[in-house]
Amino acid sequence: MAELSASSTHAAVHPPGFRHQFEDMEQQHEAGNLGMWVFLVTEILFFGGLFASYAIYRSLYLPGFEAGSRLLDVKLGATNTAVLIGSSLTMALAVHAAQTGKRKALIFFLLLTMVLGAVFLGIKFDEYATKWHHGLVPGLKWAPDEEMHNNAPLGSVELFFCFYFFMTALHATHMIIGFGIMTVMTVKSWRGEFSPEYYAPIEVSGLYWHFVDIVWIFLFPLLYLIGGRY
Amino acid sequence: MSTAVMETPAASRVHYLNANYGIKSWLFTTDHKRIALLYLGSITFMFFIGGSAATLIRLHLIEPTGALVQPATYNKLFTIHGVVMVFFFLIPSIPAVLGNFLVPLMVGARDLAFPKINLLSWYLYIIGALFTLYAILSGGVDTGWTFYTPYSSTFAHSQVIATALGVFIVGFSSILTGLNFIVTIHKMRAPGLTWFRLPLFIWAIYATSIIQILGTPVLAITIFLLALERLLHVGIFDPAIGGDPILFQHLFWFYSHPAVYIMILPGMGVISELIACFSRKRVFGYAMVAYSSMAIAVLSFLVWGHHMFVTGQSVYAGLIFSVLSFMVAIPSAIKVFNWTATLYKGSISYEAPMLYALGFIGLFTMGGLTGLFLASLAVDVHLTGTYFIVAHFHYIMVGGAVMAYLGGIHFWWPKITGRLYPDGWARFAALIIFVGFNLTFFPQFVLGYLGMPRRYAVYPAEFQVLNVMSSAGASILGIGYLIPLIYLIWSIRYGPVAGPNPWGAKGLEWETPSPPPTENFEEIPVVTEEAYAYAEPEDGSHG
Amino acid sequence: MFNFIFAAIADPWFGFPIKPEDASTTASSVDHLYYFLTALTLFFTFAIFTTIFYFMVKYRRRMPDERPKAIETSTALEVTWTVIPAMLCAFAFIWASSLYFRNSRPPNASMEVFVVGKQWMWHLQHPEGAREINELHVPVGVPVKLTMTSEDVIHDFSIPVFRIKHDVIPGRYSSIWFQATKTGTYHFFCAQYCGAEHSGMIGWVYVMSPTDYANWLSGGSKGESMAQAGERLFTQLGCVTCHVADGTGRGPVLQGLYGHPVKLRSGETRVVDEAYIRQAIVNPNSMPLPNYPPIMPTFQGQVNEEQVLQLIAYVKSLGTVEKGTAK
Amino acid sequence: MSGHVVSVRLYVTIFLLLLVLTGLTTGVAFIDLGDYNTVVALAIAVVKMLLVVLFFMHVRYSSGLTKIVVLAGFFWLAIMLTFTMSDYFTRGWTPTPSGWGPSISAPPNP
Repeated sequence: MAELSASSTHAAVHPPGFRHQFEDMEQQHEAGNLGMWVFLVTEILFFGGLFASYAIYRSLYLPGFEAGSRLLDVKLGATNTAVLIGSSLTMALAVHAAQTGKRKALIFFLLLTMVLGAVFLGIKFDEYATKWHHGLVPGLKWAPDEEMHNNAPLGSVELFFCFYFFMTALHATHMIIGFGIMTVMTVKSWRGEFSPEYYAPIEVSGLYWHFVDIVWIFLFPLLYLIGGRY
Repeated sequence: MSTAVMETPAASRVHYLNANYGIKSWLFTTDHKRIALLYLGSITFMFFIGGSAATLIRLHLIEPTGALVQPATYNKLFTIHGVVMVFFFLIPSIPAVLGNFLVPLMVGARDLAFPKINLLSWYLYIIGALFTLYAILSGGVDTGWTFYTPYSSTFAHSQVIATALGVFIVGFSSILTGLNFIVTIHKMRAPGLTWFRLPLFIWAIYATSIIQILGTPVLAITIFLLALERLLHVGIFDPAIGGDPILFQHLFWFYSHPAVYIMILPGMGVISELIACFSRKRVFGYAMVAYSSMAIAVLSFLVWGHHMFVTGQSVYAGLIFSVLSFMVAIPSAIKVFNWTATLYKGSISYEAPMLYALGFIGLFTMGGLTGLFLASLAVDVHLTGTYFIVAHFHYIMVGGAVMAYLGGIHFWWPKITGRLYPDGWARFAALIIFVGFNLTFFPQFVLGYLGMPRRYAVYPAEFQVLNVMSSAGASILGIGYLIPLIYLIWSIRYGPVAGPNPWGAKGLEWETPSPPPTENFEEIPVVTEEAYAYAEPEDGSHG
Repeated sequence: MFNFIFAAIADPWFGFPIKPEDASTTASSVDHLYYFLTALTLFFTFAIFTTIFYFMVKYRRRMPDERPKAIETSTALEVTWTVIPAMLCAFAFIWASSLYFRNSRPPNASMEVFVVGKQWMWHLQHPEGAREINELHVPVGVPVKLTMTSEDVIHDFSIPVFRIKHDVIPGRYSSIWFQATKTGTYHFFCAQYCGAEHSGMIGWVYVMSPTDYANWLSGGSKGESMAQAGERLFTQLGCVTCHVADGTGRGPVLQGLYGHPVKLRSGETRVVDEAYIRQAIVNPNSMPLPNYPPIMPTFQGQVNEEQVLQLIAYVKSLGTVEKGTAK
Repeated sequence: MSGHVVSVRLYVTIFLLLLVLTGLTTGVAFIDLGDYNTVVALAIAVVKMLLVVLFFMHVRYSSGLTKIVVLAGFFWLAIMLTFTMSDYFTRGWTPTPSGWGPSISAPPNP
């Protein structure tokens, strides 16, 4: 990987995409990585506030939360998890393609990631539609039918669905933002801006996408599987 | 040590101010120095909005039945004073203005790691400020800057959602600034500049950025949930369906106590610089002061429960938070002792920045020690919710953070503008502010112990004497703050031209001409000596 | 001796009151800790100020290009001014926490008063039936336990002269206690911001001699006691149709229930205390019973907090009656 | 360049492992283990998270600084959780009797 050693003056030849405030590509790459990881830590704490409150209320109102969880469709949840893990794989393969300079594979995997992301969002909004139909949307349309009423306190079931919608909607918003990032990356890859020397943007958006996948990895068991489905 | 920079007159030399002109060159700049000035302007504007709310409050409290406004308007006044001062002045002031300007210079880099994100931070600040100004103009918000539920989510009839959105957005400006600093300090230090050769200002900014990164997102999610709850009339803090308002307080204070360390830590960094420069000595116990900054950053996340001793938080959790709140006071004490020890056998001069620094040490000691009253369970039961709390945090924030901010502005003003300000006026203003401050807030300690609650528009007559004293002090303090505004602006055009190092200070930022060129350094300097190496025998270094 | 010094210092200082009266048994103990911490603060502030002034004068810059010698940082000094503040903090912590635990335990034979905070006034009820707004009459020398809740937002019942205060949270009971030592009229405040008239929620505590208190109590409105008011509500709201004394009703028998453990459907056993009764009234199906269908409607919104307190007082009065004997 | 190139085969094996774990956690949810259901579900989720973080996000091959940053994120989340939980779980243990003490009516007339 030929890179002219930085001559004394600053006019050294650097690969495309080099930012002037850095000394060399190595420093820029590491800075980009560290920057994204620090951002992901803020996301961990951003979701963390919700997870902490969910954990506390779940321990305080276990029967209501289990009743609410039983109303969620585990099959859809499981397929969604598989879809998202698949998109994580395609994202990792995209980063691999960028590292090895295979432009066509990079574009293919980026598009595949976006397709899987779209499938995930499709399933998600279908779930929201069924919840709306059953009147399980706290605040907007809360009219749970009879069979659920008598065996669990209504207030805590409503609390459960508050958490269900807050957490999954926040996650879906992050998916949509990820979708936007992927489109930009696909366009840039299409224009051939990336090379084995300069593929940091792909790697950084990959980190973001994997993070969103990890959030769902925790959301799925905490929301869908605690219903005591036996 | 790179050779001394020749003293070409600033006017003929191209530097970051005259590199290019026009509104677009400012609104779309990615130069950290210009962004620092953009912040300086917007922060000073917000400071005077919060300050005018404070003056109206003090005028209103002259009479027990309220001299100026209706109680409902008074509630809006103290809320706006709180929100604007905390989120739009104290948190961004030193990191965004001095930090943005100085971190690349002190670290020996050409710019921050992510210049475009730095500009985005400023725009987020402006959008957040616009939301809050809209909230003020369209009726104001009357929930207090703490937004406690269920009042703020179900019972308040004011612009809570607009203010919540403003605070939500300005939070991300703080996060991105912190992110920028962490990556720059880690990855872009000049060759030879090891961690323990960094100026203590950089250590303080680094510790502050860690708090900004780890704390602000929790405030963002809490305020977001509050806004949702207010819109949907249902949510996780709503007692009607089993939600717990105390959970809101837990999540809010998880950020808001570390936030008070976001406000004071950069101030401590500035004071380390000022004390070292004006006593021409390396800061005593450099490593201890650096470690205490990091210790404060970590411990500040473990103490938030002392805000909730009487809110029905369990007694045993209160016990844990009380012992940790006592522990967090120790690093601050270490810093004060180290600053005082730095003066020993130094050669002290009393320019205006040094007066601000010495004032800071005195007032911060008072502020810090009164914190011990609030960490001890038995006394806090009597003092919480009273004016003792108001006095305590104003001693730290106004006596500490604002004095350090003014000291820092005065110290680096020659480097920022290339001009010197009239030192006589500056010293006079520093004394006025010190006197006015003490007159305003010391009576409030006594008011607090007498039991006068916070946020009262009308109060029993026996508290009037102390309130009038406090209002009198506030008028002096108000004037004290106006004086620097005048002579600093005056100095931009008429002030004597400043050389690259008017104070004879040590540090990479003083190696550049003032004002520095856009790319900061022709070629990145190599650092060979320790920080604050004033006692070097060879007097190669100038001034 | 100790009290003498403190009294001398803390008396109105040149005409300025610098501390509220200590009118309760625990007030002076809090004051002593406050004085210790004030002394600590003044000592350290004074020490720092004088050291700085001394250094500023002694080491002022005499020649413009003076270069002071570098000073080696001494770890011994660093250790001393870390350990000494740590020990002082530990001492203050231990004193404060033990004092807090001692002050927070009300004597068993305390007199009860129920406080309900609502947006911008305080309702106070004595079990004997006396009801007051923004006023509290108590006998001197008798420990009084305040049990408090809120109708709407978070308030905070604060009596400075007794050095006590506690937030009043909707949906929960919180309690504080005091034993007045001086008769007189003192302020109580709302110390947690609660809206427009937050500063209007000021009231008076009248500490009276036992005889005056007894006259006031009997002389006052000959209202029914809380238990009687609760019984009236019990029938008025139709509770009596299900909760029948001889067990023939659809709901559980309430006679002799108070204070005894009850097994819930989820297997958890809970003691029937005030919080349990309140939850049963306000949110009945959040605690289904094993052999009763959860058909009890919620009374949230139909009864305000004072009526809930009266119903609780009534159910407690049933608790003392032996099971099965109709009242 | 600095990034470590991971073989495609390893990616696919990690992917399959994640799918197996998803199936496992869904399956286990249908068996009544009482309280342990939550523990098992969380343990599997943590394992899946570690797989994604270490291999897909290359933390296993990256600098110590990145590892510290990741650990700090989870450590601070743990701080928030444990301290808030410490409040909720010890609320019942008040030193004074939780309900009202046995109340007496006003003192008898002297």
